[in-house]
Amino acid sequence: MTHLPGLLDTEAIRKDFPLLDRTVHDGKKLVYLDNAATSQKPRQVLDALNDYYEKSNANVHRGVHTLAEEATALYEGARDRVAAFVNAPSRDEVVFTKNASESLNLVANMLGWADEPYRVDRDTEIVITEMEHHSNIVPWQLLAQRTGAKLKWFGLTDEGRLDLSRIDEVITERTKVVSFVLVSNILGTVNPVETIVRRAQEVGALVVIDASQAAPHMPLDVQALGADFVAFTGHKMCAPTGIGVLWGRQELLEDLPPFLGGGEMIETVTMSSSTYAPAPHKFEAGTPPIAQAVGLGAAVDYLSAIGMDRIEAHEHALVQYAVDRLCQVPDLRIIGPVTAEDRGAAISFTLGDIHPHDVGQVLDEQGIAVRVGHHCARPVCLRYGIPATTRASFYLYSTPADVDALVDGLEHVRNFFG
Amino acid sequence: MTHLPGLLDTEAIRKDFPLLDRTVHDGKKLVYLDNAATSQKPRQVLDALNDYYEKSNANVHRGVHTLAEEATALYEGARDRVAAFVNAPSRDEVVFTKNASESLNLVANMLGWADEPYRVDRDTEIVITEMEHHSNIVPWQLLAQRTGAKLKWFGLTDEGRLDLSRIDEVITERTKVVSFVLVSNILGTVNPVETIVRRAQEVGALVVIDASQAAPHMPLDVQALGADFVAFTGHKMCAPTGIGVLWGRQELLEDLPPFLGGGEMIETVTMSSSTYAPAPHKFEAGTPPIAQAVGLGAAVDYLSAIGMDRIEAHEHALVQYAVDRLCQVPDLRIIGPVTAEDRGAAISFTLGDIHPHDVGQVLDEQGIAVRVGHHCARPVCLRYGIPATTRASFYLYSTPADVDALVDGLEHVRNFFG
Amino acid sequence: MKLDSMYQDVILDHYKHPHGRGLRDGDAEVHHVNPTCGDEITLRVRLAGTTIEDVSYEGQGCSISQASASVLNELLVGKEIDEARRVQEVFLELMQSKGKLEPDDAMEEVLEDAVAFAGVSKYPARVKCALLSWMAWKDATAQALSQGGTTSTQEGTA
Amino acid sequence: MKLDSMYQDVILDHYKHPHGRGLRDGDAEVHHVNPTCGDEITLRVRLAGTTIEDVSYEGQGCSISQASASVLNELLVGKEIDEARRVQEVFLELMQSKGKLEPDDAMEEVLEDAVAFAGVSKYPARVKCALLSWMAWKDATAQALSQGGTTSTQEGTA
Ligand SMILES: Cc1ncc(COP(=O)(O)O)c(C=O)c1O
Ligand SMILES: Cc1ncc(COP(=O)(O)O)c(C=O)c1O
Repeated sequence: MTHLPGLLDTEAIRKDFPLLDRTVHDGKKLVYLDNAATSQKPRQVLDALNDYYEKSNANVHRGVHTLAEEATALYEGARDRVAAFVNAPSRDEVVFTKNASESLNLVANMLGWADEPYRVDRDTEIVITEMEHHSNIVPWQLLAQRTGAKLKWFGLTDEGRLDLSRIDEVITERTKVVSFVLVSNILGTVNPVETIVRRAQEVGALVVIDASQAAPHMPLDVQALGADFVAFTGHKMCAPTGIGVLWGRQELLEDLPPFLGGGEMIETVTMSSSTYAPAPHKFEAGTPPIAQAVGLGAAVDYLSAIGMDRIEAHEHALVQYAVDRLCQVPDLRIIGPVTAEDRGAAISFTLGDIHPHDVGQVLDEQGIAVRVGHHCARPVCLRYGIPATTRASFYLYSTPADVDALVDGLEHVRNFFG
Repeated sequence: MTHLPGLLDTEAIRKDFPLLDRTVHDGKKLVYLDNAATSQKPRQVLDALNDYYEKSNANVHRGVHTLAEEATALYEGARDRVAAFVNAPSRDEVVFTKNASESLNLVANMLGWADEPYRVDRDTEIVITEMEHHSNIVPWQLLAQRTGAKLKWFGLTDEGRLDLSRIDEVITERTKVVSFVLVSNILGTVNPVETIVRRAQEVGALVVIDASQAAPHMPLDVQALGADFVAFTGHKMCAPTGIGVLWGRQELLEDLPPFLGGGEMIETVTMSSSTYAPAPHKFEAGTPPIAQAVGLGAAVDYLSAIGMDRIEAHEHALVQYAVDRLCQVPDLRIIGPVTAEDRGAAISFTLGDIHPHDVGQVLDEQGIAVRVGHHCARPVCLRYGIPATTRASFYLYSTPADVDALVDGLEHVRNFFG
Repeated sequence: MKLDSMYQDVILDHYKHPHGRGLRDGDAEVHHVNPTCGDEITLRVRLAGTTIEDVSYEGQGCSISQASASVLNELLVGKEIDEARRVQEVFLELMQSKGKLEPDDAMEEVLEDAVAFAGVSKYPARVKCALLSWMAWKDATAQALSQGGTTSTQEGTA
Repeated sequence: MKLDSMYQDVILDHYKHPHGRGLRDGDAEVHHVNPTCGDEITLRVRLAGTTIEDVSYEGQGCSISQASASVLNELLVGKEIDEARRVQEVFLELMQSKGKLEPDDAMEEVLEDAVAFAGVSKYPARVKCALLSWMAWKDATAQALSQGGTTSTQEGTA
């Protein structure tokens, strides 16, 4: 066993995750390296779900009966936990959505329907980057198409970093909103928030941060980020599918118009007009993902008990080790920073001219689960002139042995197609 | 024990629902009569969720590894099940959303952004009814505000039915869309679909049906309904929270523009423009509610195994019994049809001038869970000049003994405030 | 019986025989709604200098919200605004205590009949009912003071 | 080893030594994309009356999609359109069989090297790879016929 400084006690942690015991293909031990796509769930989260459904399940907010009060307390309690997890100044700034994609679409739609000074229209510009996940590209393309606003973006350097050399020309007085990813899901790059936020604030643009690959892996402090909105998604951070988060600054959530209309989000309704509840409820139309929020609350408790700083250190050590070992695999080219500095736990690479699909298939046969394709970030593949990548991504339960298995597996791939 | 013809074997069924064993307030047996708000979940559905998370959890659609293939097969298998459950001509007509509210907002937004002949704009009219749930009012109010279209609605008769006497004046050549509830969540009324659909088709208007209170309780056949879109929600039909369904006619789903943008819903993306995947994926941006869809599939299996026609008969018998018994409670006034014909399993009422909040509180103390308030259908309360109602609503596990407990409980309420 | 801790006789009394109900002349009028249940109140405040001369109200609601408005009228009419504000703050504190605050003599002296609402604080869904009229009063008083006496209507949330 | 059922030698051979690769003159051109993995193919069909004179192609993709295009070229060039369509249908049937169809002699006669793809049909995520060029060919042929020979580009989905 390889020992690296900073590693967590993965032997203990892995016991919490029932799925990690699984075998595939006739008894091969599963090596799960697809954490950037979704994480596995600890027993503690599954217990919280079962407890909710077996003991307290009811619709929230509108009942005086015991179950309804319990369900409401659990749901709103999850909001408190998430608010604390990201150091939100107020719990009312935490909006529950169905995933990060909805969170980002929510912001784009709010800004499209907003009054001045927020309104995005044909005289304004939207800025994103070339390393965004499709979920932080398409909503802005749609907004641009529908409002006539201009969509601009930061390109990438050969090293897999944002090219901010012309930042003052990209973000200008016409820029209404700048939306960018904190940690890239394909390149692994951690972006320089401060530089971008400073320039955006200079011109009075709103800042949206896609923290989908950050919230699971490092301490997240929305106040320290200085952004106006931060989006992330539950399923990548030990929580159930079906829940996402949008954090937004209180006065913005108060000023901006609603997105989806329906039950829960209203103050009073007549046939001809309605008034809306205060945030966060204004943005939570219909029966919310109650059990999923409860699960997210349990996930946040689980992660916090271990410590986000320790999880970050664990992954940092592992990425360092993985980058070093992968660099020794013949014909392997890392797409993204070839260092562990300012780098998250997802490592994309190509292997000679063996197509990632083939790489993934042969690895799978050995029990190693990696993701292959464009990882919902096709512009990055275009930028680096490749059709796709193979991506290995780690989490708190990943081990040096997982990295070793991957490296051995790649050797096998090379032989297979050699 | 009261025996009524047509009842299900509730003794056996109730064993499937762990929560129904619960007691409240120091050992009082729970009498759960809040099924129109949300249903309880059978063991079979919880097992499906746990199985998914413990054995096959992965992100869908983009992986070649074993878990990803299993998760995709489970998720898409749930789509097959739901398609069969509502007799959809094609599985590709089933879109998974987060709840019925999102489904309805999805339609409203598609029509707002659509090209002709579907486009809703200032020269067109939208028709709803006065008995809609807020989730089928507010999306259309927002659409009307944003496009300049005119919002019209059918009023209600004193008996709690739709007033269709002026149907030709309400639905006209200018009408682009007619959206109405199949079964009212507050009045219990089952609406005459055929009459409305015939008139809508005459003028070429699209028909949207809110089947949130129908799908859990009766056989649903989207082809027989003759509608263009049908929306419903998982949590009211034994499935988890966090999942809803929009069924739509294939050619409409093909022609209409997307709503949320992001991962999963694209065909190909460049920085400046994108093309979209065919339906249903076009409307499923981001990581979908995977586990919740699997749970919905299990719920649909569970309900189908019992038989939707038998569930309908069970509830019909129970509602008949409940209406009869409630009519004998002094000062009790049913808001909605005072008959079991064309009537769902939700019964709203007032009790003298005791406020529903107080009714609900005193019932809760006896273990009886009912809902009180405007039930997200405030215009109905305004229409009948009442601030709120108390609502008891039944499901496949409800029994005549539950009705008896309610009637006894109401007697206690009258004494308490007498 | 636990229910008795919420429905104290004092509360039921106020509910059945409300004090000062009905709308009379005022310096400011507000309309507040509890969106979760539809309870509504229209409330007017009339000031004479810094003294509360009248609080008149009309509304729809449960026993808790009705009784609470009645107690408010009884407690605040005739008081100086500053003193009334202190009463309102103590009442708010009690209601937000989740049943964990045992009113002591000092609190009882300030709140009089309103201490009877201590039991309601255990029921989160009902706390808003108890607070509806108090939030409306606070809002109306602020308006009466800032507008120097003009009557206005506004929607707000309890 | 199970993997060998997918990566048959025939397939790896075609992958390493593709037949007819490269774009040549054609009556119609299509561009198809597999959105789940980004595989792409540009494919041209040249007809001589009802005979397929050439199928030329260029693209990016995995061994399965590349080998499949090579096999297609080998199998269909020189065939009558109707016969080629029959081959395409049999191939589609095989690929959608989820590994449950054991190719018999009759099928082998029709599909020749293409029977080697039987193993791929067990892997749902890869079926689309194998079908990409075949769908493109079907589309291009339809266009070549309907347009009576004008060249065009269009986006489609495999
Ligand atoms: C008739 C009706 N329509 C729509 C809805 C909205 O469903 P959901 O809250 O799951 O979006 C409900 C339930 O709350 C309902 O009863
Ligand atoms: C960087 C990034 N942004 C956004 C998303 C979208 O998250 P979701 O699919 O949960 O909406 C993902 C994950 O897929 C991601 O990695």
